[in-house]
Amino acid sequence: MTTTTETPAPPRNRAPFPVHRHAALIALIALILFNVFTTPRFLTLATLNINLTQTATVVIVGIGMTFVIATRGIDLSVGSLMAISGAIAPLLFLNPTLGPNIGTVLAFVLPIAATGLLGAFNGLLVTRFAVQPIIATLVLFIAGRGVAQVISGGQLVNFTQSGFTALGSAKLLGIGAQVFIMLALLAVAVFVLARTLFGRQVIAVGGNPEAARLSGVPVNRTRMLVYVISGLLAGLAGLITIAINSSSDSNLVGQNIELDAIAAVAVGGTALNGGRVTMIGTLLGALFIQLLRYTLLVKGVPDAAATVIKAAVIIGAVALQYRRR
Amino acid sequence: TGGLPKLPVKATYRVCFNQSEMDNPWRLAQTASMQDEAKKLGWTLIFTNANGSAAKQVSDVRSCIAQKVDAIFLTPREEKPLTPVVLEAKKAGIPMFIIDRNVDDTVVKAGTDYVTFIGSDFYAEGKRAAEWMVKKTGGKAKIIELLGSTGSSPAIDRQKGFEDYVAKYPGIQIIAAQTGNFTRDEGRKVMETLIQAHPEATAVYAHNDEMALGAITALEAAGRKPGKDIMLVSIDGQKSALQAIIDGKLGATVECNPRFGVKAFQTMKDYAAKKPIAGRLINQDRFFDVANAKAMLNTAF
Amino acid sequence: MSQPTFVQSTASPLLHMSNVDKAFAGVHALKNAELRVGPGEVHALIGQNGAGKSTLLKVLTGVYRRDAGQIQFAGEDVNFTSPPQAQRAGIATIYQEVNLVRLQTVAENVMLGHEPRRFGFIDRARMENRAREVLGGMGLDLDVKRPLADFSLAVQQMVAIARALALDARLVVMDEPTSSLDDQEVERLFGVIRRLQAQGVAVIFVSHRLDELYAVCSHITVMRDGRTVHQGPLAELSKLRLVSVMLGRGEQELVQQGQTGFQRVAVKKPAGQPLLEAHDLRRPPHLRGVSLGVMEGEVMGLAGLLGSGRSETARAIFGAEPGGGELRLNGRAVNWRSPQAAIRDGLAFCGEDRKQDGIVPEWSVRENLTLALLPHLTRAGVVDRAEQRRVVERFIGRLNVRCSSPEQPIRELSGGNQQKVLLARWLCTSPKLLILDEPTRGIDVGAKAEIQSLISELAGEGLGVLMISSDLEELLEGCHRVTVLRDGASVQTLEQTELSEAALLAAMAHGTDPLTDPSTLSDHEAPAHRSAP
Amino acid sequence: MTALPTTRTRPNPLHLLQGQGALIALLALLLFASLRYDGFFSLYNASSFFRYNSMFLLIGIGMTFVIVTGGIDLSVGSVAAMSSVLAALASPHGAVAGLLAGLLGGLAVGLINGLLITRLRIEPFIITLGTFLGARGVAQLASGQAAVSVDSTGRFAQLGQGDVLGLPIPLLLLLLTLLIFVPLLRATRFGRTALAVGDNEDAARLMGLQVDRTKLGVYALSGLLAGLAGVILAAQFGAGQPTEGVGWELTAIAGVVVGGTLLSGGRGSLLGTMVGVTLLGLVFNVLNFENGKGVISIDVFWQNVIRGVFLLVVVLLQSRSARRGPSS
Ligand SMILES: Nc1ncnc2c1ncn2[C@@H]1O[C@H](COP(=O)(O)OP(=O)(O)OP(=O)(O)O)[C@@H](O)[C@H]1O
Ligand SMILES: Nc1ncnc2c1ncn2[C@@H]1O[C@H](COP(=O)(O)OP(=O)(O)OP(=O)(O)O)[C@@H](O)[C@H]1O
Ligand SMILES: [Mg+2]
Ligand SMILES: [Mg+2]
Repeated sequence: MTTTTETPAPPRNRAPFPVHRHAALIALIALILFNVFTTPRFLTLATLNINLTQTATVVIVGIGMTFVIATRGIDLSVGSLMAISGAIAPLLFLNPTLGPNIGTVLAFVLPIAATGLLGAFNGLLVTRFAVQPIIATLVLFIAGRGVAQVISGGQLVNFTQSGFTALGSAKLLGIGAQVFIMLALLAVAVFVLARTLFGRQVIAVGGNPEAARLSGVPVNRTRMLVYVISGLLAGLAGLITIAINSSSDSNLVGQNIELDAIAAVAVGGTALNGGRVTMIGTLLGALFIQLLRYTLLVKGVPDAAATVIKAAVIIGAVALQYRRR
Repeated sequence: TGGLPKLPVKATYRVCFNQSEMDNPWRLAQTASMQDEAKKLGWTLIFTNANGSAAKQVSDVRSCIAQKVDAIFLTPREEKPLTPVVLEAKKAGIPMFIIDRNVDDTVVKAGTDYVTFIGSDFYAEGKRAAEWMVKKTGGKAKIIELLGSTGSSPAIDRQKGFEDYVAKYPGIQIIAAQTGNFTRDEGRKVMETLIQAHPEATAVYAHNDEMALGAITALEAAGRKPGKDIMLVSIDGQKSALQAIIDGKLGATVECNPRFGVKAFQTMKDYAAKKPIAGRLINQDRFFDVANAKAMLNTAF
Repeated sequence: MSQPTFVQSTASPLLHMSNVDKAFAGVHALKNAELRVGPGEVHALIGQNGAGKSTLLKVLTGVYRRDAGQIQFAGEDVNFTSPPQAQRAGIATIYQEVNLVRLQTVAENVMLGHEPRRFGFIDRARMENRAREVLGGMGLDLDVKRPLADFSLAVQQMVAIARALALDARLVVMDEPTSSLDDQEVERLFGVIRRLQAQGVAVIFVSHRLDELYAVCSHITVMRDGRTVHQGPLAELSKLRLVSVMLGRGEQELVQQGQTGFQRVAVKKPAGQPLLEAHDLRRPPHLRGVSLGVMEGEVMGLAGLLGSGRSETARAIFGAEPGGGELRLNGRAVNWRSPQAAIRDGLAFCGEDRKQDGIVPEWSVRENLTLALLPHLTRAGVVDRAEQRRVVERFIGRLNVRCSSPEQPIRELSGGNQQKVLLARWLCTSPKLLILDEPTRGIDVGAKAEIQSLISELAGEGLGVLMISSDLEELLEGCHRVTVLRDGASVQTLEQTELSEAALLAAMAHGTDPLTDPSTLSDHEAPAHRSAP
Repeated sequence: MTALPTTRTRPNPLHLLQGQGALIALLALLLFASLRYDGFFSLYNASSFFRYNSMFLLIGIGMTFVIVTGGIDLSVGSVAAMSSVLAALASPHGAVAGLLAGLLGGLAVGLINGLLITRLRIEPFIITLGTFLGARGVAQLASGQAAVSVDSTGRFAQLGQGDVLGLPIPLLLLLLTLLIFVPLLRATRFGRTALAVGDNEDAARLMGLQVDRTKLGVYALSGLLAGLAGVILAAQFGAGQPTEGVGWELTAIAGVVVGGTLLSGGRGSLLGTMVGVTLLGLVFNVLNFENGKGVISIDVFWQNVIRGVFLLVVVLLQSRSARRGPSS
């Protein structure tokens, strides 16, 4: 009759090395090794500095983007917000009535506050008016650059205000200041996402919004906040960009950065439809894309071919993360 | 098929200016010059901005044709795509003036399809930059070239003008050429990388001033001394570039004057008055270097 | 090793799956599983939550690829790699969670993929007629042109069944088709199954309700831990023996336990304070005057037919869809506009649709379990990991959740175990009032008894419980009182002394049949719209 | 027994307008413009409007198919550019060769998108972001980084510049496409499956629908139509343009959404997309005419602001009516 068998504990084979979870890291290491062996003068402080400084703004914007994407959103307006903060700042630190000191301090505070507010506007559209994020932020993507141009009269503003430009030119141990800002923000973001109530709620909202709501997560407030964070960080990135160049060009500051940031987030391993989020991944993704660009430049690959190679490599790096079911 | 459309002599006109893009100081100066002059004359200027799209620019021109303006000033985004609409304007009886970049003159002809072309000679600009470079370096240099936007006619012609000239000097070598898209930010980023990969470089040729200014930032950050151990030449002649010459960082810049307003509208008035108009009006551009930069500073855009 | 205990006499079975293995990330879900179904047979497939029933069926239909084993269907070796292949071969499947497309009409849901066509274009009129015909054959008269989302979960389940019927299959697989149906609809379904049987179509029927198996099935396969532990005619197997085989425990051990796990009789009706009072809750068109009260330490039942507004009542109280009416908690008037507010005041709500409203699929058991408690595990905004781990371990143990570790993603758990984690999510917040919407839907007998006894235990400790259930037995044995809803209004509250099956049915069933009267089901703010961003 | 008030929607004239925020806005804008500007309602303006906007409308059709499956196709602008180059290169071999080259180029990228998305199961956003870059690179490589003239002796240019029965050929191509694609979405198994996939992909899979094949199909269609847009681009402007098509994907997506298609998938309307894309294109046209009035000269930079605000207004109109509107 029925054999009533004792149930052996299901054998737990150890899963093989999870390549998909470290795809960005593996890709980055591979690219570094490639350069170590083929690019002269690659292992220098200068190389490190160039690549880190050039990635800083993308990573800073990417941190905000990661928060937004974690809630299943997307923020196309970041580039325009950078232009707005970049357009406001010179009005403050070049303003003779404010004086250089007050002006400089205000130039750090007000533009970022303004873009934070615009982030809140994005959030409002997404939460109150239930507009899909890609469209909600498309509004400021278009209008925001116009606003920046109106603020600056479309003119390129040149300046040499050392207090402010230090943001772009100061160095510590041979590494630019913006790199340290980036690393500090990243550390905070990693902590927030992994360890704080807000961070967990962000991920819950992305994982299953209705379940989150019924479990007492303030879904709308959470989504609102991620857009504000994204706005604030874009504002800061805008300031860094103009500080490095000692000039503010509202037509160009932040152009196409949303694509770079989204690509970094995706290559890093964050899922665009919620549930899987990694902040470090965003850093690795951004570094990978930057190093790829560096490599193609150093190797003298012409622009057109470089674009094709970049596309293929990015898709390949993302594909590594997806296991077949 | 008949000649050019007629233009009556009037006190004021309604004219279109179809700009191709508005994303750099040069374009801004060009637009401002057209708008200021129209205001001074008391004319109505319909301004359109194609945001860098040739197709949209065609559609902009067409909306001007639909409004039956008196004349159209077109600064074509690209040569070929804007050619068909030149014929459409002619068919609608609206005289057209081409500014800055040209249209494809194998298909449409100045004097029969459009009135005239007013602008600079990009090839000559590249050549003038090369002449200075050869003279300054004594015919021995390793050059990094910062190209303009891929595929744009100034980038193509400025590259060709320069490279054709230096080809005659075996001591001059172009060791890297990459695009900086005519912008300061990209010019800087590309130069940061290139100077690190090619520390042996002794000179830089940038297709416009913005990229040259970005390159200066990058070179200084890399510990080089622009103007001393590395020579730079560029094109455009904007005020901040002249300032860089005065500061000893930029070697020279070839002017490419964006101030078309006076000349463009004067040409139109001449055309209405039936004066003969040449098919090609080339600007007399200046050349700025340490000798004249200070004096010319206030005349630059 | 488990040997089939009974070799079927049928010479050539319609379906024969043998030695099937399937592992997910190294964990075996199926090991040497076997399933043998004769033509025209109604075959019960039973086992505890996580025993591997759904997995076995998904291997059959090509949703999952098996690691080893053979499948013969209609005398041929088959290897379906995708559901369409199985469908074409004549296997129609109703999967465990309702899997239909909610924005499209009922007719389309029934006919998608095999619509009647004319010159390559879908012939809408014929398609709708065919859908109406199939539904009519099940005794349902629905407006087939309305989007599926307009109908309740029960109707959706019936539509899923209709879809399977419309395929004219030789084998219909039903994975827990009755879990969201009430007695009336279950009867209807049985009628359908018997007709299929008469037509020579075989049926595989999965259910945790043993009575249902005995009502329609002729043969049975019992699974435990991914293995087939018994197969044979059902009539030969007593209920007690069946449960004993399924759980792998001795029969004596089981005799001592009752039908459900409730111990209501042991705990006298509490003389506690009224904890929650609701008066005249309204949220047209679904709620049109619901009044009820829950005492401390009381299990209050909420009964009604499908679509009578029970879930809606729960959601209104919890602030998920706030409506009009008065609410008092401990005598104090409250007006929760969001679940967050209700939770802060000590409420908890475990909803009926765990896939849509419950789990965060990518998250681990640990994170899912503590989602609602998170604000309390937080110091200065930072989550206290150690405390979190302690809570998780305690509740995994207490509810006997089967998972490989607290870090296993919840989507990998079987349905019943997911439900336990969700229950734990709320219990760990130590609520004052726990609202449970169909807490034991889709839960095996063992786990069901565990959950039920847990509910009793908690009520004994002073927790107020408001329990929605379609299982009359559960209501009768588990509740101190039961409020009955009909058409969105409360019609009667039965005291403990008045509780009987007859009394409940009488209160619930008066009036129209809600399934066939479209007006009672009509609904414009259907769930699809609510949850769409 | 209490009878519940039936909540069924009765056909109500007001209901017909609900969910039609974009259509109302379009009609209002047309009325306003035709009263205010001379020459706005001229045949010339109308036909040149459609000559240009037919490209976006075509892309919008493909995008609608992609979006109803819950996907997105960011590559369309680059694909159009690439196809314009391919068409121009092939045009010396005849109009048909040019047309085919453009179409096949677009189809190829669409197939690559579809294959990568269904095989690797990567989000469409990422894959098409990749081909957005890739197709642009191919366009530049194939063109030698400069515009490529189309053959001016053959009939190829007619595809963009010609008229038949007084209607611009691009518009006719668009109408022809609609004639095929509207029934394709509404009344074929492919179309219904596409909607089902967007509604609930897992369910569609378990229902035995051909999910992967359908997804492959919609991306192929989107690529094909972007290719057709590229052919029109080359023919109309006499040149294949490797740098053209920047931002077209966003225009198309905005038009699709403004037209009432759910970005999350499962519900969509091609005619709505036509209204949406037309509306967004009309804003440029109207702004140009307004400047021509010479009453107020709208500063260039304000034009961007106005466009953004206009999009905002239409989207808000649409989102409010969508929430109130009937559920079918
Ligand atoms: N996609 C998956 N990934 C990992 N593990 C899985 C997956 N699907 C099922 N499992 C595991 O396989 C085992 C069998 O699950 P299955 O869903 O088949 O159980 P079941 O018998 O249908 O249970 P229930 O009665 O609760 O529906 C469980 O331990 C479950 O955790
Ligand atoms: N979450 C919801 N949002 C909006 N309407 C709903 C929701 N759930 C159910 N409905 C609709 O409200 C009416 C009442 O349904 P409700 O779910 O409250 O009844 P129920 O008695 O709980 O039945 P069931 O057993 O199906 O859950 C039904 O017509 C149903 O279609
Ligand atoms: Mg199951
Ligand atoms: Mg319910």
